Amino acid sequence: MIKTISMNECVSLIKPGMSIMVGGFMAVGTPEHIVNALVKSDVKDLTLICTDTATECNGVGKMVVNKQFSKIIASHIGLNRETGRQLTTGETDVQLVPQGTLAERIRAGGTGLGGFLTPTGIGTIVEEGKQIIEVNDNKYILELPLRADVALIYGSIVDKAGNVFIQKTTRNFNSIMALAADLVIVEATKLVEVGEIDPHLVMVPSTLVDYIVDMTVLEVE
Amino acid sequence: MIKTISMNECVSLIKPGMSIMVGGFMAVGTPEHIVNALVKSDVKDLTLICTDTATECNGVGKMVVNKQFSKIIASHIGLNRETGRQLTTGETDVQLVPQGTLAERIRAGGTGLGGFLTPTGIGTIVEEGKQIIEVNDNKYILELPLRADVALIYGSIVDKAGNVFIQKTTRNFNSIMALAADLVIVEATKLVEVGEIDPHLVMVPSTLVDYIVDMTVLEVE
Amino acid sequence: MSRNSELKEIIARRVAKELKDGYMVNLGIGLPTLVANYLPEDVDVLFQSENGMLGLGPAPEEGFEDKDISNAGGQPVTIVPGGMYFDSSYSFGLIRGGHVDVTVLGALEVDEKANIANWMIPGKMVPGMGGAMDLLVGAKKVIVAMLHTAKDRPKILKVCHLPLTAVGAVNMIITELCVFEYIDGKLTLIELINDSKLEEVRTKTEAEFIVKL
Amino acid sequence: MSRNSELKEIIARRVAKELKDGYMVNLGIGLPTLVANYLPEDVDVLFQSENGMLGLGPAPEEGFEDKDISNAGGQPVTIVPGGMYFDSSYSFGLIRGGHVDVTVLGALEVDEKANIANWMIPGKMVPGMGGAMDLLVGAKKVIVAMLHTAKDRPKILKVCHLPLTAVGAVNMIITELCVFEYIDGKLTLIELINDSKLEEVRTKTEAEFIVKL
Repeated sequence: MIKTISMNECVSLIKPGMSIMVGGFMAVGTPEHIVNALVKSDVKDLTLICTDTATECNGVGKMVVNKQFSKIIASHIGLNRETGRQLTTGETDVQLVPQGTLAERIRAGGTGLGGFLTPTGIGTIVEEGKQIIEVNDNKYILELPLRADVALIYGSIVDKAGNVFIQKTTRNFNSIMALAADLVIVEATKLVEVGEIDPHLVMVPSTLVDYIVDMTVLEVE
Repeated sequence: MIKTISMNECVSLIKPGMSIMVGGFMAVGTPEHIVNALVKSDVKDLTLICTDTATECNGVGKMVVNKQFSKIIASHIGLNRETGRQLTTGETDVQLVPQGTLAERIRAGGTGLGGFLTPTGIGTIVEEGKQIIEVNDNKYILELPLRADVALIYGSIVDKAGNVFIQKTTRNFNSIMALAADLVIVEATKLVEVGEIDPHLVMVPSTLVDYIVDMTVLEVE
Repeated sequence: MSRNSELKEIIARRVAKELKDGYMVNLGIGLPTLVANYLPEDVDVLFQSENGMLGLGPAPEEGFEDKDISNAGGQPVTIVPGGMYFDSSYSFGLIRGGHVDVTVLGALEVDEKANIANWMIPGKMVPGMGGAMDLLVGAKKVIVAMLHTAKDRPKILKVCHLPLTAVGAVNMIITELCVFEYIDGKLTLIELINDSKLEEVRTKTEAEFIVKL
Repeated sequence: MSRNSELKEIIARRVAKELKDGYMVNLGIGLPTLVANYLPEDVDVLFQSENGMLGLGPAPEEGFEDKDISNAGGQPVTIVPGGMYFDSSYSFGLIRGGHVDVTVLGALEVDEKANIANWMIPGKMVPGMGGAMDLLVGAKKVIVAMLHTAKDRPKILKVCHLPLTAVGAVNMIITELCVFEYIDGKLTLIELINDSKLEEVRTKTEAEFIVKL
């Protein structure tokens, strides 16, 4: 099974109206080349799920500046003024979610849970409109799972079957997002033969990855 | 901070009435030397949380034969006839939990969640006495977190600060149990200097580990 | 080879045809394990073992066992290139999350509503459900692989009598006689195998079923 | 050094005394980050960075940055021997699960009931809560490290006015003037620092507090 696709093919898979999860934390561990190609493609009306919107000139922040999102679900937008502006004017529907809750909602979406009870946000506006459940005299918010049409993830080393190793702090949301989307595309910084990644270091199994964009080839082109 | 303790010190920490989580799957990845020492110590009235009770002559199965548990929470007991016998006679309170639910309950106990919604067990006796919550027309069981007084875990390579690497399929429940107990003791098959384990391969951070039983020393003794 | 072993081989061979290239597959203990032996040459699947690995390989040669790599029965196995190790919460995350394309399990009873009972016989045998309840609920496709009857008594029933392992979870039943599929929620006979006759299937099946051969 | 920088240094030095050997510590962005510089020699702690590592080390020398190791502000950092990398769900599992012994955060407002507001000013600034809500709820001990007032207006109030980040979550407040602790749920002044006087603390604090110097 050949999973490598060109950047053009990758871009053609992202269509208006889709929801996309994008890995990365302040753009560290974001599949930056795919994001750049999406900026160029100018596809609009997307829903973004990403822990932050980076800055105006980094990661998904560039797509915010390019007004490609009609909805954004994130935990932090403070370092990208354009996101704040779009929130204030109402141009974009921005939903803020505590970061741990966001991670857990994505994990729940990817692992078949119907939701989970978290103490995070109790007594704050985060609990508004949500079911509160008491367990052993403690109050928890019932938070629901989150999934997306597409996950765009970053891979430090990817093998040709699609196994992914994501090094150091580039891992962040990438590995859990790979569980929670119908279509998973990985940007491979380095592509190796199957069997070259230590099975202890595989962070996304090959069967979850639909397509690989091989940057070693694209950078040569 | 010196965390290494002798096997005698380790055994003295496990007192009657305590609940213990023990890693391992059919005794693969069980801290077998600690278990052997506990059999010898004959400490009774413990609650065991372990995915299975192995066989009569393996892992925690030996402690079952020695009648050291007043309560057992497990997903499978079928390969240890003594557990089945104690269940049938009522000598031991045996609670059977689906394996995925057991793993998730331990993870919830270790990560501060108040519970989670799982589809596993709906329509079976597993749902008896539990709250059923409907989300988007699907029924889920609300399962609650599980914690223990002590976690006894297995380490393939442990550094002197307590960072743990657990190789191949010995990992199973070990790494999540380390999150969910008040006292965490690791049986170190190999002890190395701090910094010798690749930070990507640390599966239990040193700050979670209270004590290390160093088998390289004990085996020489 | 005993008569029973022959029948189990027939079942395993037929189940193997359901596995497609790129699938993640979990095989239960016993008969289902045999399926791995009959995988077509051109089909590449990864076997998931719920105790903590993807890419379960064949049993090692004697003397080459690695005590740190085992399957869900605790037996020594190997890992294939492109495999992965993980902890139990990730393992069941894969299972419950629908990332296992096919699971193959045995059963004591299956019924018209796709219910299955395979984890206990009250007062007689209470081994525990292990990972079966999660696999039944989570896997995309559940194939029950079993002998059609037990001591000549039907196992495919109108309604299960034993405590259920899961409700409405079964997609396909493969026995030494035939293949059933639940189509639009209805038990449907889609194939006769091993030269069996429709009449024989009818006799040995308590459940009502539609025939679409 | 500016007057403000001096005050922040005073606060950071005092916070550092709260960190004990073997602790897992999470420092917020800004003033709290300075705390790492004043750790006593004989105290070994591991700094947790919620973006995915334990064992946050000092910033690398210029030219030696590794773009794949960053802190929660996205700035290049290093990892110390004995550190660990993990994904975001594990990271917040550690945080929410009470495995972070101390977290140090800034605040816009704190009140008598240990409530804290530090994530938004309606109509003016909505950066998002990031990991702050989880840290406040999950860490064993929450230390608010901040200047005592903002533009001469008290920040330690009877009741927070801004949208809360967490309810009853704060354990200690350390400013350039003093240290408050919540003892039996009551805001208690336990220490004056930097030669400050009780009267000055009273003037600059709106909240009522007990004095136990």
